[in-house]
Amino acid sequence: MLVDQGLEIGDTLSDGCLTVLLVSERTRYSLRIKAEDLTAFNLESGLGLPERIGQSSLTEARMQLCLGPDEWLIVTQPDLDKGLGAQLKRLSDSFIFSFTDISHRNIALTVQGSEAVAAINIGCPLDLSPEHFPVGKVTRTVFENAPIMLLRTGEDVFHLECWRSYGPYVTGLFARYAKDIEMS
Amino acid sequence: MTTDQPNPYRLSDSGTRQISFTFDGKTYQGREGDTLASALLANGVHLMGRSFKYHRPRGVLGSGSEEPNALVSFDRGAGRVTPNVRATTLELYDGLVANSQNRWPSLKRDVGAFNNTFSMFFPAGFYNKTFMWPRSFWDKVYEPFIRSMAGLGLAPTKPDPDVYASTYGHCDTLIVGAGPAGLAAALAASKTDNRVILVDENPALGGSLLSSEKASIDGASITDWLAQTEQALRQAKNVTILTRTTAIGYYHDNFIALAERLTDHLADAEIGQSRERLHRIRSDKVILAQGAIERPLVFHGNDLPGIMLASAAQTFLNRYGTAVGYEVAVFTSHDSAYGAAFDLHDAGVHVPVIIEARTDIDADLRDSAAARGIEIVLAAAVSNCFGKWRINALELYTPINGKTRRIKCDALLMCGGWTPSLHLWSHSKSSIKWDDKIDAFVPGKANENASCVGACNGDFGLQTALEAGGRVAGGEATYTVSEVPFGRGETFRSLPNYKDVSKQKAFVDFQNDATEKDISLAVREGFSSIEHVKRYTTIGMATDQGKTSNLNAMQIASVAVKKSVQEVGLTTFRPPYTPTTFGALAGYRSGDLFEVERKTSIDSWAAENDAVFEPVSIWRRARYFPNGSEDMHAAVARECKATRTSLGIFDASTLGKIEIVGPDAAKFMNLMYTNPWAKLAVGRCRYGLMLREDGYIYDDGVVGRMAEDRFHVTTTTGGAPRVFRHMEDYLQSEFPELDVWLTSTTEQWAVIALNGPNARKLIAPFIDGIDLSPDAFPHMAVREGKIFGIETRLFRVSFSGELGFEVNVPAHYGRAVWEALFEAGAEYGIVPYGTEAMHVLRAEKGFIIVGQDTDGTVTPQDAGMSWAVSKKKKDFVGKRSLMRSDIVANGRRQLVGLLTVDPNVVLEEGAQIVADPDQPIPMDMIGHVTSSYWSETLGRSIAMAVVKGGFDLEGKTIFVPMPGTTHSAKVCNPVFYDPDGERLNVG
Amino acid sequence: MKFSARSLFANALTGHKNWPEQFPDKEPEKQYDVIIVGAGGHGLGAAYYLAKKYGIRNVAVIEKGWLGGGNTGRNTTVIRSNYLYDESAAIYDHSVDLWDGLSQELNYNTMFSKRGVLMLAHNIHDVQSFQRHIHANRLNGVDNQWLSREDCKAFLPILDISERPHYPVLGGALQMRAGTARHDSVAWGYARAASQIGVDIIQNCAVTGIRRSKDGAVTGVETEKGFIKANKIAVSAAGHSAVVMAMAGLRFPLESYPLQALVSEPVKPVMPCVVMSNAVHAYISQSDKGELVIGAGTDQYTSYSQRGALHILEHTLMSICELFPIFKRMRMLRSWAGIVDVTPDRSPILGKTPIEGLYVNCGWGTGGFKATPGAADLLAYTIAHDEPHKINAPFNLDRFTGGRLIDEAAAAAVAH
Amino acid sequence: MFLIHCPYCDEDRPEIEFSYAGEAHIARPQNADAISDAEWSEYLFIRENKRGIHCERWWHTNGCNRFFNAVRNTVTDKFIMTYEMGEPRPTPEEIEAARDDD
Repeated sequence: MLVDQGLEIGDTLSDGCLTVLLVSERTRYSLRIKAEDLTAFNLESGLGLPERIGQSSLTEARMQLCLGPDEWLIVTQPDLDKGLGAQLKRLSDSFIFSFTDISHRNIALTVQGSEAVAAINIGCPLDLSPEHFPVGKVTRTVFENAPIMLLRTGEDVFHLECWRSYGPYVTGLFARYAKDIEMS
Repeated sequence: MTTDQPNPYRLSDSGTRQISFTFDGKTYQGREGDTLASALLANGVHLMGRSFKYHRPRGVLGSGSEEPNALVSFDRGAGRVTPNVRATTLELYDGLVANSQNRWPSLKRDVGAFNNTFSMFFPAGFYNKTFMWPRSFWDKVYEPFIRSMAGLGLAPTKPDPDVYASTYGHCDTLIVGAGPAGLAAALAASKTDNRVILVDENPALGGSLLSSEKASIDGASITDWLAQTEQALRQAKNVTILTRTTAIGYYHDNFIALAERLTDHLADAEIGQSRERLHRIRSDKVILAQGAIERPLVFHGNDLPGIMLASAAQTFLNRYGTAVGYEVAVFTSHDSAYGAAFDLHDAGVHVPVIIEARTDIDADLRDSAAARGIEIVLAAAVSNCFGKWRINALELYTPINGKTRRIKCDALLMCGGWTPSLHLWSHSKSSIKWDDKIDAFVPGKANENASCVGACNGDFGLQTALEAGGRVAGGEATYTVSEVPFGRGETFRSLPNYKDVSKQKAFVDFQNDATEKDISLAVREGFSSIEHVKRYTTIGMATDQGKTSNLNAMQIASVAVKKSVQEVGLTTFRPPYTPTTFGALAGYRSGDLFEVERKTSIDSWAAENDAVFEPVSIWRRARYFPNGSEDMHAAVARECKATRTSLGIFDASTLGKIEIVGPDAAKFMNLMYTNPWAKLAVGRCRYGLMLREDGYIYDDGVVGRMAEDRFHVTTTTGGAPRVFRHMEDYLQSEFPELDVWLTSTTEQWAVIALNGPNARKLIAPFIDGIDLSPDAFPHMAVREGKIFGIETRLFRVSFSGELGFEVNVPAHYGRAVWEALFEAGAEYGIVPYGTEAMHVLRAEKGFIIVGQDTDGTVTPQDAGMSWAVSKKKKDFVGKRSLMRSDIVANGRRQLVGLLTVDPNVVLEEGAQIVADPDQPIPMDMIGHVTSSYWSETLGRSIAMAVVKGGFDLEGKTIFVPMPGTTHSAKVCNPVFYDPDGERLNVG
Repeated sequence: MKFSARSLFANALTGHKNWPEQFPDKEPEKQYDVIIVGAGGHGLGAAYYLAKKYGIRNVAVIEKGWLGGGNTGRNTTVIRSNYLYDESAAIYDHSVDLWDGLSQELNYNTMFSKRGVLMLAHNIHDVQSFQRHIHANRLNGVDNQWLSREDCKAFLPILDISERPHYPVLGGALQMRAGTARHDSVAWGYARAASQIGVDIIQNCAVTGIRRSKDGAVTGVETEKGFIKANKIAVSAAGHSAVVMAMAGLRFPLESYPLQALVSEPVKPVMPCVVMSNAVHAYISQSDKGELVIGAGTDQYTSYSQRGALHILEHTLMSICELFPIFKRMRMLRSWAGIVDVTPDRSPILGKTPIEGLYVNCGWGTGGFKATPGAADLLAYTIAHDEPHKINAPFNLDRFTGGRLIDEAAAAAVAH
Repeated sequence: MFLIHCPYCDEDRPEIEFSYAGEAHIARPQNADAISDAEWSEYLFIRENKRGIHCERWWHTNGCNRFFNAVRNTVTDKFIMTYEMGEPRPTPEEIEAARDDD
């Protein structure tokens, strides 16, 4: 998917302690709805959007991520989860909300391994200890000069998204860190 | 006494490997674990450098990062030379190469030392008083001379091949300093569930413990206790230990910067291995256990090599097994120096005398000295020192009887008391207060969640430090300690000497050669603030930032200005604690990682097709596509011609895009843009003009209405982030009642612009679901459908004046669609064009580029775009400002076209315009050229300009004075080509 | 005592014991003709010119802390005048004219070094913008020339002109008459010269209020050392200008931001000129002591704390390392922050205020040092004549109402 | 680098995620056409620039994307409180009660 960005990662960067993989194609919708309409929206749609900023609901087919007081990112596996777009379109008859297809705007990386936290912390100023950033937590933040979205899916596993043109920069930073691990 | 054969001053063989190193071209032997300073001292070498101003010979003063004198150039190959490295912290490795500095041609024969001979003419601040006449000499003689004398070490000459690292970290407790207080704090904290980071600038944990052999803790020797402690801490999962790491600065909200040195101590530091790492740590609580620094005594001749702090000699002895001499005298006003004297004596060094400035000392000390046969002279001072490259004798002076006595020695230790290290504490804006008991400042009120413990809190002694450390970290630690009592001292603001003060050279700041006299002179000349004294004398401004000098200076100044030390105060502590490598502060962010370079999904095709690129904000864009050896001019002419006559293809993906969705979308658009939006039909586009609230043009772009409640907005490439912010700001702060949401979609879409009479023909076969006929799909319309089976938003718009389409496809398909179109376009001679041709094509049509033809001071009226400003709307951002008196006044600069009288002259962009070319300088400039190109289409040059009252000048001639020539040009309408827009329908 | 090589020599022979005070610290009199609030270079200079050029000697300069301790002593000492607009070029060039010869005028070596200021162009927009400046400067009689990439390298051999993706050097604008001066010496020199002709300098005396008569005119200042009467008060308080103006009931279009700077350890001469890169927000020169003097960008928020954030310095140093890879191993010795007062158009306000007898000189943002002699001279003129000189007349407060801004920053704005 | 409490995220977050957005509680005139140039320029340009307690806006740019208000002491740089956009300026008593700096 990212041939155009000169990115063909998918290989382990360093000896198992840090793996950075490009996530295959996903469908993404940015969904915006006022907080006061959420309960009714959830009831009607059955989507079960998480209610607080930073919360997520995760299944293999779909991630629903609450990024702002009125903002959700829904990321789906296109072959497992079809029809969301159509469903949202239908819902727009009964609710005032916004959804925009941003499938191609972002790319996603899976960052995993015992060095995953350290690798992300080279450029991300958040405290990623499990107490402060438990599994399931999601937020937009920064990775040095790149705005990113970070979701913890496991103790040592993160799902990181950024705008596609930031991909080489983000992976470039990981590659430098991997080299540090190798050489030390 | 046995000594190491190659190291005549090595008293105990530490058992480590013998290694060799080179200093000033001469090879010496040292031992693993040495610093350069300890190794040189073990070889009997004291002369290590020259001072800054007078080029006086200098040896070590201290034994750590406080060192002002022994600065060397550390050389590990091309581009890897570090100037001004303290020999006392430079860890020795096999093959290390270092050189002395600030001397020419050699350390012993230094031409610059004539400054010392004439030092009486160069007191502090001398440069203010001279070098003024003759006036012409300043630029040509004096200033170049002063500049040539600058600097200590040599400047680097080659790029540094090393790389650096950077990271963020978090903890509950950050402990700075791994001396007894820091270690005890870490031990206590390790037993909690806190995350602890313990940092120390030294390679080993222990701090002052490494220099105090004789003590014991809980029955264990210092060595054993340290080993146990380190093991316990390393086993604790919640403790991270960072050695060779300096806490350099304390910033807002407990944010601490640490610089970790990773490879300087390695004999084989590979290039590619990070040399240093910047840690940016946020800690809930900070414990500062940075210890204290011993103060020198200020007496005549106190800077000769061989004269050093007593604690330094003790450290060289106990930690490195090195004697700083075999005939070591001591001059002190504090008990702590006695421990150093006794350690040296007990190791076999002869201590001929302890010169005590005080009139009395404790009986214990007297007895201990007597037991060792060391003479103590009370109420005495050193009045002179002898020796050229190293002290060989001192002159003892007893003011009570006025007698002097010459005593041979090969080193002299001094101790004037101790200064708690308050640097980081003060960075945090926590207060300090004067403590009369120790004659030093100690911590006052904390401004952050931070504490000082141990010596840096003014609490001296091993047991005190250990227990304070334990307590501050929440433990109730008690320690059983056997130690030499730290004792107490007295501060002498001036030491007795029979010489007139003007004949003395008593150094306060060693590196900068600032003396007691300089402070007196500063005060005499009216520099009464301590900050003035610092700036006038340069005390505290050397590379050690006054670690050993500031307190002495302040006390001397307090006498001179007749104020208390509290009133005089201290100069501000400024980060970093010790000099910090630029590369470390840059961290990973160099080369490719210095800045993001954004590329579109079509960029790789452009690269493969020999595009020449230009940076536009942080995007890389194709500027033109030369054929073979074509230059830019030829390429652009060809690209323009092909577009006008047949078909050009252009990557417009970098344009910012924002999806504006919600029932109030049109209302919101009405507020953000000058144009009216309510009546724009679904499927139609409009050029949008955005102002700042001050009425000046901020951005522009084509907007398509995709649905009643959905707009597809485009922005300029560089403007996308600020337009998004501008919109969010107004939406959230001023118009929160609107039901509308913004989503950035810049990178969702790849945008392929097709321009030229054959544009429709090209796409027609590949489009599904869109009627492309001119009636069904007029200019300024947008449709959704498919191209090559891929979903597209197809805009019929034109930035060239030709029939134009912008194919938006999801970014992933950008290159594939581009390639397919390019291939199919072969039949029309399709030509890819870059930003340069795009600029020419739009200029031929008089379309503005925001940021080029406007500059943040141009209103829509000025730009001739009143047509884009709704007269009916009650409100939009910037509306009121357009009515301001100076905005509606006559004589504003207005955007016009220019046609040079000589059609072959292409004006320079930025060239200034005058009405009268014959006027003298300064000329009255009435405008400037904003855009200027050769138009292949028109066979002549064209230009756009902003000109004072320009709209009224149409047909008039203006002038552009250039060096050596003046161009004349006629003012015209800026639409140079196809003013009626007929080309939009050709094809 | 006149300063000269001769007096230095004579004093050396007497152990430098006979130098008089350069600027005695005075206790305030009850009344002055003019009070200047703020003893930085601008305020001290204005007092000097008032006394010297206009014969108004009953003048006090009142300073909250120690003289020269604000932005005068905290800046990176860059002096240049190659500004775009006629008004700016005139005011800064007037200053450069005064810099030339200031040492002799004051009998105090301010070490003005015309080493040249080279502003680097990193993209086509920079090139266009610099060309515009150069052409405007040429027709205004202000020295500024375009250097090609290769010319830049020839002028500054250590410059890296390789074709790197980020911020390549496409050329530069060079003002040869520009350079640096010794910041402290400027304040001290003006203080000494002003003192010698009767000006009182009163340090450690914060102004706490401005008193006005019933008809609104100023009558004096309340200070920590009591009330001091004066019918003319000039405020030249840089970052604190808004605070002082508020004492007179005036609200100003000013915001105060932290601005950081740093120096490296001293090394032998390597950087013969000043280099500025607006695109990466960094500028660098080498002091006569050998330190690389580096200026950073402002922090994003307003503050009076004289303290900035680390990431601003990180950004500055990564830019310096990128522009000058040979400096990567150099070490930062000291960093600090000043408070800069910034107007909406980044140009100063220098002139009268709506209050009779109250004058203001503020809003110099990051450019105040270079303007020191010019601003001081024009402020003195304005006070003495109770009307602005034609050079500072455009820099009035009214421009914000009508909209005739002098927006140097906007003119350099990056877009498209 | 400040640690800023985002009232929407209800978390302390590092300053580099935020953008400063100027003084808070400056109302955009509703009757812009009716007011004088001077009054309009007051809205555009005049700022408190307060030395001390300052109400200001921040944007959690790389976070929840919300603008919000903060009270900060510009002398100590300490944040005293943050609150959501649209909430009124806290009273001096509320600010005093929330202060823990001096």
